[in-house]
Amino acid sequence: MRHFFDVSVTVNGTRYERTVEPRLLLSDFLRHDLGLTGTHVSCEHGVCGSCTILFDGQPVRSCLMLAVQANGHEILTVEGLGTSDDLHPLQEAFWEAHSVQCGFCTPGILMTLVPFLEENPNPNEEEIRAAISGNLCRCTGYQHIVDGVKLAAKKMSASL
Amino acid sequence: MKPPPFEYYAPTSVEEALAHLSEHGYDAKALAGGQSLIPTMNFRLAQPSVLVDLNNISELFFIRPDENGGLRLGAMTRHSQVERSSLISERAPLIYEAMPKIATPQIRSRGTFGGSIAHADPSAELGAISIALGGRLRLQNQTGERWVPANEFFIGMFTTLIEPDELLVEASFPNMPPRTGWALQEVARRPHDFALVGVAAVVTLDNNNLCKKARIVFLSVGDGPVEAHQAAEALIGQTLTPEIIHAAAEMAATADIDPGSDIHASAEYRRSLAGVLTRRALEVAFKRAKGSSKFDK
Amino acid sequence: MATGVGTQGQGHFTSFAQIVADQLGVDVRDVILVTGDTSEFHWGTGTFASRGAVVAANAINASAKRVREKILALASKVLEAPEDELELAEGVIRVADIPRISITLGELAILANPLRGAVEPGTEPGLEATAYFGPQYGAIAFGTHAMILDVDPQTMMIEIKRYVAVEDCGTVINPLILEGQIHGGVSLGIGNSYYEKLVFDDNGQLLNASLVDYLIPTAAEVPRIEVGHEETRSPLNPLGSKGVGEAGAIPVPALFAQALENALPEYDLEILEAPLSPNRLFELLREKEREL
Amino acid sequence: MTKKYIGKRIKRSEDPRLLTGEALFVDDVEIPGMLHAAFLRSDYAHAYLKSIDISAAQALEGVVAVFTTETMGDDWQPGPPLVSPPPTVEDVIFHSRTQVPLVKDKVRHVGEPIAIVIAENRYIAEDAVDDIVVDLEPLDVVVDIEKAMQPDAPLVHDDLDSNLAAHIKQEKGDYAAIREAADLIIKRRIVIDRGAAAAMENRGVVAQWDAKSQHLTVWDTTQAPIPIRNGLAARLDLSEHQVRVIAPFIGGAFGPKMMMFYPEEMLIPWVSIKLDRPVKWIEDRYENFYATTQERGQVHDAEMALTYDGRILGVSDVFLHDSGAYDPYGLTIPLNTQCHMMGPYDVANYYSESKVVFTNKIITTPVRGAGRPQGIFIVERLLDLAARELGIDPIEIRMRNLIPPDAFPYEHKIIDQAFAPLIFDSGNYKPVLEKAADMIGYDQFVKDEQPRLRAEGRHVGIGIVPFIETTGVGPYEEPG
Repeated sequence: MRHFFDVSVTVNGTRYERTVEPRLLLSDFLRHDLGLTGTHVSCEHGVCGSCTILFDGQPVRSCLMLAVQANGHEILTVEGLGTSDDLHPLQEAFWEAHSVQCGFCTPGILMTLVPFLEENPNPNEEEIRAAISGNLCRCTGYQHIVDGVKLAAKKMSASL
Repeated sequence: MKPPPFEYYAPTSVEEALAHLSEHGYDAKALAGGQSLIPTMNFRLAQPSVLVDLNNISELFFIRPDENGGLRLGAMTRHSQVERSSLISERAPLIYEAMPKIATPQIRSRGTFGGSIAHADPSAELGAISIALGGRLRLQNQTGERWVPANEFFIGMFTTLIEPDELLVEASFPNMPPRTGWALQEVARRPHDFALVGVAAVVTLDNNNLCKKARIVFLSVGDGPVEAHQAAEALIGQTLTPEIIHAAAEMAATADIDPGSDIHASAEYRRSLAGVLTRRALEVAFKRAKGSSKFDK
Repeated sequence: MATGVGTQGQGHFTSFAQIVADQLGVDVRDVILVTGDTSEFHWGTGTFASRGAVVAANAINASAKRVREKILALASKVLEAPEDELELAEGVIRVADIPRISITLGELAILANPLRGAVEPGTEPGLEATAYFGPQYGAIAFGTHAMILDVDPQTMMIEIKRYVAVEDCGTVINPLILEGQIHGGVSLGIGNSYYEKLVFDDNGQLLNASLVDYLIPTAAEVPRIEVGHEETRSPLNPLGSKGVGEAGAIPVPALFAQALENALPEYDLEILEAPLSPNRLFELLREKEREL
Repeated sequence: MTKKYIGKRIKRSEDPRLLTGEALFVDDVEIPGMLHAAFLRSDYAHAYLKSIDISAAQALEGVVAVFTTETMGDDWQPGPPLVSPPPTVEDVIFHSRTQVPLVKDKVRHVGEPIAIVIAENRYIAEDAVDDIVVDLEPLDVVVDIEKAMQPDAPLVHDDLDSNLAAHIKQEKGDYAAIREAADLIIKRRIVIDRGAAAAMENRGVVAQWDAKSQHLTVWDTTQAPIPIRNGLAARLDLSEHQVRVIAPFIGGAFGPKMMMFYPEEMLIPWVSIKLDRPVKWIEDRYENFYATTQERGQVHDAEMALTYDGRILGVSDVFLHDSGAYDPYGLTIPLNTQCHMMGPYDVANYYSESKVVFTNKIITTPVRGAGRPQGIFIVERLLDLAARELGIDPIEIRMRNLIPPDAFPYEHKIIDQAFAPLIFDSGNYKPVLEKAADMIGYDQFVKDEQPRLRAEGRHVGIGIVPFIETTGVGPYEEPG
């Protein structure tokens, strides 16, 4: 017997109301129920960081949360960060620094870094590496990502 | 990797949560941060038929000083709150120091202090630290509550004294006496991995720099946190010279623990690490105890 | 531009566009690549064995060259000027000495449309061409990597302090993308040296089938990689390129073993396996201690 | 041609879409009415399949279909070989045994698919998988490649005399003769273990059959869309024009997404036609460890013959290569290993013998490096040990053996993975090695820094390794 719950959640400023089974993972809800496929799913056991989103401003693994738990909360996904015509400064910096190869881990890394850079506007290399140590990337060896974060920090502090 | 179906309740008070637990007994699981439970369910290794979600119970989220200079933490306090708390850094620096070693930033956003302790993973830092600091845990059911010392709480792999109708609601830590030093030493493959071996040490010196009190607690060497009683006893009344520390570390590694083997480390390697890390932890703790004026009255 | 290879993050949308943009004198952002769609292209095997920069890139270069020839032939007729007096830049064909006599590529493309009677016997409609490239044999790239590491023989924990990679993969199309390829390869190589081993038990069960137990290096384990270049062109293809896709991963386990032996001369170690876990290092050191 | 762009650090045109989540990956494909697949996979590595009961799974609400080998009927066929054995080398043994869509009589590795469930969503499909009752009779298991070659080893493929999948010998010069003349022989057993490619994106296939237009569209995380189209057309009895394969943005591949056909890659389109519904299967991480190909497992008995002054006279090596349960990818990996075992060195005498071995493990196919790291590991390890034995500096012994710039094109007289002759087209190796030594500060480190750090009790070490990479290999025959 399947029972369902009503969920009302604000994602990227838009309010969504849906009915979900309690076991539906938040990652699947965002991707398949709301069509926000920018959040990627890779391990579904909380290690790789691909599905990182901001939940009430905090970076979380959306594969380790239930959609029903998002009821009444605010979520930011990569789609809410910037568009290809109007990139967020962090996205701009990632573009310039060649921080992207296949791009699969990228949204999760961006969402991890947004609150990190707010808290640490001028991070050093070690802090950056620690901040993204919960995000696996198989293409870049991380170096250009670290460079992108440094560049973003510079851009963002210059624009203040 | 999708969880099996379950019934779901999201109570807003401890009382309500306890009613659900009492009704469903062994079929129910309390859902705290979910950072261990949900992956286990995604692998379908755990298939609870009822989940009681604690995330809407606001009374379980707090970090408070207590009147004796100690600390009280609500069970649902998130790791990310703990790692940013000045009260924690002041009154329980060992906990503060451990936080960055606990999983990844994203896990710490969601994972909870009580959830980690109640899950009783033998590799978890907070269980060992709670024992090292002489912490106590408050368990509540519909009929009342009980306080359990952390060193009596863990009874086996993923097993604690919590009864199916009970909830861990709070942890409390006593004031750290003057001339107390602490350290946490770990070896992990990658910084956020479960440690191959870890050890928390807390030592208190008297005015003559003799060791008055010592506690050494390991993680990842047994079914739960493992206290090195013999090694700790050997330190009492001693000046903590390198030789004494070395001997105690050897005793901890050989007499106090009986580690197992897995794909990451053999028992022999774990024993060797335990000796090395205990020595290093005691050295740091001793140095801090000698140098700590912060807690001197 | 359409190609038969698929793309998995190698930057083909850009590096291939660079080749076409140079051949046709257009902005690199105006070159749009379609890959991995069989309705757009019908022949090809795939992206493997570091073939992108060698096989696909040279096919693309050849087809762009033919399109350039078509452009110049048609423009010569339209502008009534000999081909060798025409210039092709910024999407416009000009007569070199009389720049006001010009036509844009877009306008020229319309004139190449067969519906408008542009086709004469022996010519083809449109400004398009298809080319294939198949080298006789492979191009051999070369490189040298160097590393400095620090090992704690009490805990067996190893930290790579410095990493240098010098590559000679012939003509470089995009150094930024090349460096990224090397960084990623080295990162996998570090995994293959010290972290990543699939462990099977005697029953054929995989004991570390999760990303908790199968250890992929994170940003905290992969060091900064300093990249140097030398360039020896391949005579086997017009661009002179060689591949680099797998290069980063190739020397790392051998390099790691050499550096680790060098760090522990007192043990006279022989590392004859890869990957080498700290647990195995512990066993090797214990064996040596017993021998000594 | 003006070189305005070639050779420049141009930022990538594809990045804005990837940075904003706008890029399409296979799992992003949503089609109304789409069904979802999950597989029952074997828990045993080696077992006879006695019976399957799918009735409970079929009865589950939301389940549309369950297929097994039996219900597939005549559509069940083993996959085509991807690469055939080399025709030009004498005495090659090659037993082609390709993977099957679903287990028929015998399971050959943990994770091999036994049944496929099609349901409204993946959650229900996984529930139904749990409801399938399967009776497997476990057999002795072949895990270790050396044990696999022992005469009494259980057989992965019952119709063969042994677990030998392939055997190929390649020779240059006369190693046996030069061995007699050598001043020093370094001989070691060297083992390289398995790893995973573990691309961040797992594999996935979406298939949509349009019965009215008799057209199949397949989105596939493949490195090789055109061969997949051709193979699907052949297998499903369609013309190539009736099949469109799209490999959209792929979240990393590193080799295993070149393997074809994976069972799922053939089954999902087949099911879509059978049910006349769009069907999606997205591999999860757990499946990725059990169903996506892996690499590197080899055991070498290697030796190097040298002169007192460190000149390599020859290299000889006999190795076992772990193929896993099947060998669809032919000899690509062992050939690459053979081609890299002389490294960048001028080696006149070479003997290499490779035995490819069936085991009850996941299939191996190239993973970034593809046999090359193993070859380089062998030659460099032997050379390091020789340098130590002879008291020659590690850089110096390498310098003495590098192929000189005037020797190109340099022919090795063996064949590469494409069966073409192994010819080193061009190169100037010394400046590259010198540059690396210079950049890392080799001399300064060894003279000053290392002794200073050692005095402080630190254990720091330096290494330097030159290597080659065979790239851009030539004309390839299409599979199937």
